[in-house]
Amino acid sequence: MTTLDTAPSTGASLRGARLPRYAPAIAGVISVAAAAIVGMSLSWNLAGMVILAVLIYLVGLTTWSRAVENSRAATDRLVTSLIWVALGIAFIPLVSLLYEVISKGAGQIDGKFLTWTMRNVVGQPGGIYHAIIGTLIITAGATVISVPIGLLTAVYLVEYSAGSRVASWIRFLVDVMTGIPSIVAGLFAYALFSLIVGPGTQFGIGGSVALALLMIPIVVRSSEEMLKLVPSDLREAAYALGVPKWKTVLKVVIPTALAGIITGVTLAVARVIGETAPLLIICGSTDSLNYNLFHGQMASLPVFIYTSYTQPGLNPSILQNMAWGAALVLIVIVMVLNIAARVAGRIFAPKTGH
Amino acid sequence: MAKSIDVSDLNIYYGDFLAVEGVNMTITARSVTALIGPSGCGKSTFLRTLNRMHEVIPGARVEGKVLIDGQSLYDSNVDPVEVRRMVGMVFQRPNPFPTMSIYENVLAGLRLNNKRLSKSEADNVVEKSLQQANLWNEVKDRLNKPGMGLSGGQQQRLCIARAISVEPQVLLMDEPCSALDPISTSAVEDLIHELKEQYTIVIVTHNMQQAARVSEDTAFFNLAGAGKPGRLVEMNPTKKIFSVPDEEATEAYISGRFG
Amino acid sequence: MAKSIDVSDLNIYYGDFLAVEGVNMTITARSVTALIGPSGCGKSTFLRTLNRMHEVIPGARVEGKVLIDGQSLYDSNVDPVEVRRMVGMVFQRPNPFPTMSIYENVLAGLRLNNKRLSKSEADNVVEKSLQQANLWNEVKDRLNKPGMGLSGGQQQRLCIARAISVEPQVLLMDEPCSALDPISTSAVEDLIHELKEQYTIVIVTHNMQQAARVSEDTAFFNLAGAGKPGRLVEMNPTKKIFSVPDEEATEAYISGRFG
Amino acid sequence: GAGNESNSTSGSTNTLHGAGSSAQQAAMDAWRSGYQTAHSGVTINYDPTGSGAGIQGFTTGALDFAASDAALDPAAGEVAKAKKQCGANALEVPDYVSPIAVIYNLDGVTKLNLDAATIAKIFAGKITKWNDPAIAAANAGVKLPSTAISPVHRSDDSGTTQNFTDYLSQAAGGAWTAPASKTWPQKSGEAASGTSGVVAAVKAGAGSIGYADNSQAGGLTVASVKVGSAYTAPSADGAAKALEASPIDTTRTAGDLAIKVDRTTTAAGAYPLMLTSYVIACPTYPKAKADLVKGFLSYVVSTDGQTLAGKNAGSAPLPPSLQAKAAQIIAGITAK
Amino acid sequence: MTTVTTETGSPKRRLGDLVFANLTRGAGLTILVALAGVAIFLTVEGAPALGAKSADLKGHANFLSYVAPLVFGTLLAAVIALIIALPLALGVALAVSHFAPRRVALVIGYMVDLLAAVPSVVYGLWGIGVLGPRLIPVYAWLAQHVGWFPLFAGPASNTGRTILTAGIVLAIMVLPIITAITREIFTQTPRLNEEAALALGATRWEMVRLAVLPYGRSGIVSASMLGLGRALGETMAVALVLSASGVVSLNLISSTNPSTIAANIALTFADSTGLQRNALIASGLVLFVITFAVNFGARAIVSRYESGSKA
Ligand SMILES: Nc1ncnc2c1ncn2[C@@H]1O[C@H](COP(=O)(O)OP(=O)(O)OP(=O)(O)O)[C@@H](O)[C@H]1O
Ligand SMILES: Nc1ncnc2c1ncn2[C@@H]1O[C@H](COP(=O)(O)OP(=O)(O)OP(=O)(O)O)[C@@H](O)[C@H]1O
Ligand SMILES: [Mg+2]
Ligand SMILES: [Mg+2]
Repeated sequence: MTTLDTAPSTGASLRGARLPRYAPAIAGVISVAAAAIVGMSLSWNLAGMVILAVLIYLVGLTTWSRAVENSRAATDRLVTSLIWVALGIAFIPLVSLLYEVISKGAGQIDGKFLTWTMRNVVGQPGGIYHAIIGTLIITAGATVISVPIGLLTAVYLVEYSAGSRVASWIRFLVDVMTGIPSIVAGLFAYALFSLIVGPGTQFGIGGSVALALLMIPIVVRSSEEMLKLVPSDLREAAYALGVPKWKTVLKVVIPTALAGIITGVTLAVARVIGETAPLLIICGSTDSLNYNLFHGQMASLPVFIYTSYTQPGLNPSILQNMAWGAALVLIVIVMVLNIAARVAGRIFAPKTGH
Repeated sequence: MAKSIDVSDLNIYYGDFLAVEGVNMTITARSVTALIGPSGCGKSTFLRTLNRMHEVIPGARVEGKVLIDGQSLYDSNVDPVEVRRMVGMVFQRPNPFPTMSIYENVLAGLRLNNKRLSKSEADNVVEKSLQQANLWNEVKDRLNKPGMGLSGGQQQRLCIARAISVEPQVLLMDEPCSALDPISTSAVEDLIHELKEQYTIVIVTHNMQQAARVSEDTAFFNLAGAGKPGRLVEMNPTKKIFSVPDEEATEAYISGRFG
Repeated sequence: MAKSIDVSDLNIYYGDFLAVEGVNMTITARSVTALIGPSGCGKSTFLRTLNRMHEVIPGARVEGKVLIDGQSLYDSNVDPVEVRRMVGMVFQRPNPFPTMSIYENVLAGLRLNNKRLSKSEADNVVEKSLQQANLWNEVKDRLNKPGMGLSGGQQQRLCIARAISVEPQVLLMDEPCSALDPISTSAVEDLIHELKEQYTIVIVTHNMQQAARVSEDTAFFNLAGAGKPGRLVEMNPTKKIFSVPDEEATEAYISGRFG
Repeated sequence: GAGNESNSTSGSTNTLHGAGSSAQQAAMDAWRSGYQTAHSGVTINYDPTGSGAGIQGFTTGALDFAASDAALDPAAGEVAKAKKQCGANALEVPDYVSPIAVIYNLDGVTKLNLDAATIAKIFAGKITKWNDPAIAAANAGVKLPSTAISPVHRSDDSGTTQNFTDYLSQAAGGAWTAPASKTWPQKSGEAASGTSGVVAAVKAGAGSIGYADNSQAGGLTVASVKVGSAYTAPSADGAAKALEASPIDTTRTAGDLAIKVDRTTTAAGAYPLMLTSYVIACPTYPKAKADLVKGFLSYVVSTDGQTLAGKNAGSAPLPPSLQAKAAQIIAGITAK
Repeated sequence: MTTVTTETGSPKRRLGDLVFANLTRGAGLTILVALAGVAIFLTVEGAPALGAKSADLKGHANFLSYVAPLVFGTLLAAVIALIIALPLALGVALAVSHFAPRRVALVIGYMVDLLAAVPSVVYGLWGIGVLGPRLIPVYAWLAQHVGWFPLFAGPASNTGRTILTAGIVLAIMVLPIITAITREIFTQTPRLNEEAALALGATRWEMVRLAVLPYGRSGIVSASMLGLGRALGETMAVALVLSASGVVSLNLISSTNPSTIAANIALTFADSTGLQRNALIASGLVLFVITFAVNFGARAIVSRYESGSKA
């Protein structure tokens, strides 16, 4: 080492101080064992032992790494572990919730459940066909309203506004709109149609409008983010080919951002499809099938779940079990939408690899 | 029909920042003009004013005149889209359209300008353009693969193919070869030679040899000092610039003894 | 202490795609080795395996051995972080951290090592690194401005300053000058001359003259054909490569008569 | 289409829209189903939005009929508004009577006697332990633990709360000072939404006590309430008896059978902690609707209808005298 | 010398551009109109509540004293939710974008989507039926051992339906939103910057700190903002889970809790009439104003970051 006194001294050897590859596993086993011993001797419950094990793991692995490796590696290991712990914590409720919904809901689902309505069904299990159809129609209505408005607004903000004052107002108010509580959206739709159609009107399109109000800002924001991520190189390449701006936007910018836009729209749908409060106010509930978005009360899955659970009648278990079944169906519908969107997203995604 | 370009008293701004000052220049039709100068002196900036690409940067603006065959580029009734259709451009960094295949990338200019092409016409344009850009052999078996999957040099040649496929009358090139290997570079240089029979070409380059090889005229840009705007120091036939330049600074730069 | 590098039977993959095949190479300590070859032949790919940057691309992997001073780079108990600290890198495209000022960009590497730097030490490092990268004069009045505000060439020199500020033992450069003007280029070449006293330098370049000027050894990579993996055709002292290369292909490439 | 709906007519003119009392929902479901089954092609919607909304919807003309846990309030102008909407005095008859149970969750205690004053003090937070002397006094021989009492009330506005607080304010002497209200007037205790919420909260919390429609007390232990000198458990019969013992509000018009429930009755077997709910309609309807309204509401107050409600909703059938009067009023609905 | 100064966007526009530009501007203006509609309606319909008597305000003397405890509860629940959710969400997002192997990341991504797919009513049911009861012993323990701390003063709820439980449920509900957005931003971090950091010898975490987090900074703020917005306005889950008595209290674990504006509207709107309904709508307006204020603050933070990084 003649000239090296300026270079980082840790670089002397590549190897040297490094925990074995399976160090996390060792630490894991030790901390689980230690927690189990302590926990059992103090007769703790499982949750207590798990928490103790995680703490021992975090402290142990970090200390070990700090002793053997160096403080930067220790920090890296600590953060990595914390991230996995966060993941674990985040998934506890999900697992519990899914277990609950599936164990209570799966048994409900059969042909009758999916194809019958609740019309003339009293004191026995019926079906949720009317609610499924209602949810699909209302949400489709909301999507049809919100996607053009949202996407065009995003295009305006990213491509056309050029920092104008109107644009900064729109951007700002869209942010505000994301905070509109769903119940306020419901009140708005209720009042709107009370004025236009008549007081107390309840029908599906009202729900679509309320949900669209909730969807629009999400669509705008996510589309805006995605459009902004399109490199300006690409716009310039198109301009330099003599392509007018609007065509550049339609043919180059939007296709490049399409995957992200679709994902954003799906998230928006997922966000609103389970909304209960506005539909409770503006769509009402019925136990019969209604295909007409513009006339008559329309059932929807969330409202069905809510009313079935909170007003289950004389034999509560029947309707409450149906509520769990409907919850499962609702979740499945959203997941199917999600997967469809991912597939679509992949189809439209910019291709890079081989 | 190739066009000559006249630039007079051109000041170029980014917002309040004056990037390039007082350029007067005449670019001959059917010839190659090279722009050289140290990094940051405003070569790219100037080049982009020749097809009004400068103004797509928010806040960017110009003062002065740019005439193409006597027509002012910046007149209020001139459509920048028309300008850019006539004055093509290849950029410093390759920028193929990521959603399009190699084939579609080449055709993008025509397709987006609403040209209805039959399949065989389209095939012809693609093959011709890719061959001119010396890329055909490498990609002919994967024309439907995404353009982004190519290496940097391949991507740049794809962009050149895309620019020439619409047959512009002036072609602006901003260091088109800086990411290319010598083979591709010399292919592009050959291409430039071919194109200048019909087109007016303006090329920014850092490579003196390249400037000497391809251009009839060379313009030398320089910064008067740190923080000062870039300006045109000298414009002369390339032969003269590289042998007996008018300005001291030019000689210093070209010979590698600078500032 | 600079390090020598021994590569044996190296195959480099992107997923299932074999990009570079069967490389055997010895890189001498305290010298400059140039990698040349046509676009897409895998120079960048190979370079990135020398500091394990290759493996940050999902699916990318290598087979074979890379030894630095006899220590295997790909051993299971080797920490890639250590490797990269010891083997610095400058990329083809400039990549300053967009949220950081020029000053912070230069210091980014040192700050990671948890070095508590006094203000004056930091100032010294920044000035020294920027001066070595020939950027100091241009930016000394705006050290606290974002690094992204610089021109392409300035950005690249900033990245070089950032890489050398941590004083690595090996320095990998992937076409570091492709976006630089001749002045900056020759400054960087001077810098390379200075650095090779202490460091081992591997540089990818498209510029033959540059390879000839700066390097002791030159490795020529080529594609055996379209769709085939890249491979090392010849590695020899630069003088020999540029005068009497062993291989026909090398001579063809260097003299510009190719394939 | 749905497996069980051959010709769904939701939204056509053969449709009635009703809304209001959520307490009546189970009974309404049964009535609608019964009527729709017997008259195919008819759809009767009922939205359990709550009594207030039901009355409001009715007085603004959005609904064909309303159901309410409280009779139209003349002081609030509801009677006048309904009259204006109908063009004549609105009809109002009781159609649903149901005992409210005081439910509790106390390990080892299966039988509990409480008087109104004690209930009031418990829900007001003045009695906080289960072994409080006031409770012990009424439950000789029962081993009461020292568990803390956790009273559970409705967090949403409800007719059940209205009737429960009405009972407390009438029957608990001075122990309950707040007037009857559908909003829970105290700021202490556990709050839960809906009858099922209260039931669930009582089930979940050891030492809890709450009030809920008797039919939905499902599985929980139910306290007996002091009436006169005896302790009476909630039952349909008892509720009917208490209703019978209560006078009809004589200040009302002929078609208005509003009842002033006497919470302090001492009639043997009566259970005055109960909810009385009404159905409200107009005396005249457009031709297309008149028969439908008349037919459906007649069915509701008929013996069949009341029995069906008893079976499906656990309500008490109307006492015969009241039922006859109600049927007569509804029979008077005519077409315009 | 004639000097022509050209601004961005020349006077002459092509027809296609004109149509498209106006179409997009029209869409933007539609949003303004809709929002104005909401604000105007709430104001007009809520205004009469200022003259409401205590009978219409659940015994409160005036509208302010009626709405103040609700505002308190709304903020408390939302803040609890955000405090719990933000670190978890960032952890999950980083796991997906940079820490987990690709396959695992894909699975985690699906799981998060699944979490987002669960309707709020179901969270409510789960909160009452599963989470609340599980937390009873925790609350009892807290009341016993850290009861001196005002947040855990007790007496502990014996059903677990406290504001802390509601906050946890809300946290789980906003987690997918924050995760989805931050994950998206994190994965968009330019490779060039990540590689620059790695090539300087950064560990993975240091690379994240150096390249990923600064790049995603404004994204994190806006994601939290969206999360907070949802937590503030979430209705059904709170209405179901929370045992709300309308008190003002920082005690997180008792059965006597503040209510939230949204839950209060949901629970009493249907059965309200006249001035009561006006008061509820006015409280909706207050909620609207609160979300407005929160977003305003968040915007200010974001724009300060942005101007700081560009300068
Ligand atoms: N978008 C921009 N906004 C503000 N200033 C800019 C912008 N682009 C370039 N500049 C500044 O304008 C000046 C000229 O930059 P330009 O990119 O034209 O130089 P160049 O001669 O092309 O350099 P290089 O050879 O490095 O590409 C520089 O000082 C640069 O910092
Ligand atoms: N991330 C990647 N995924 C898959 N294939 C890649 C990737 N990067 C490069 N390749 C392929 O690997 C091969 C070698 O590419 P590389 O970028 O190393 O070439 P190069 O010699 O550096 O070219 P250039 O001179 O143009 O930079 C090419 O065929 C390229 O298409
Ligand atoms: Mg440039
Ligand atoms: Mg390369």
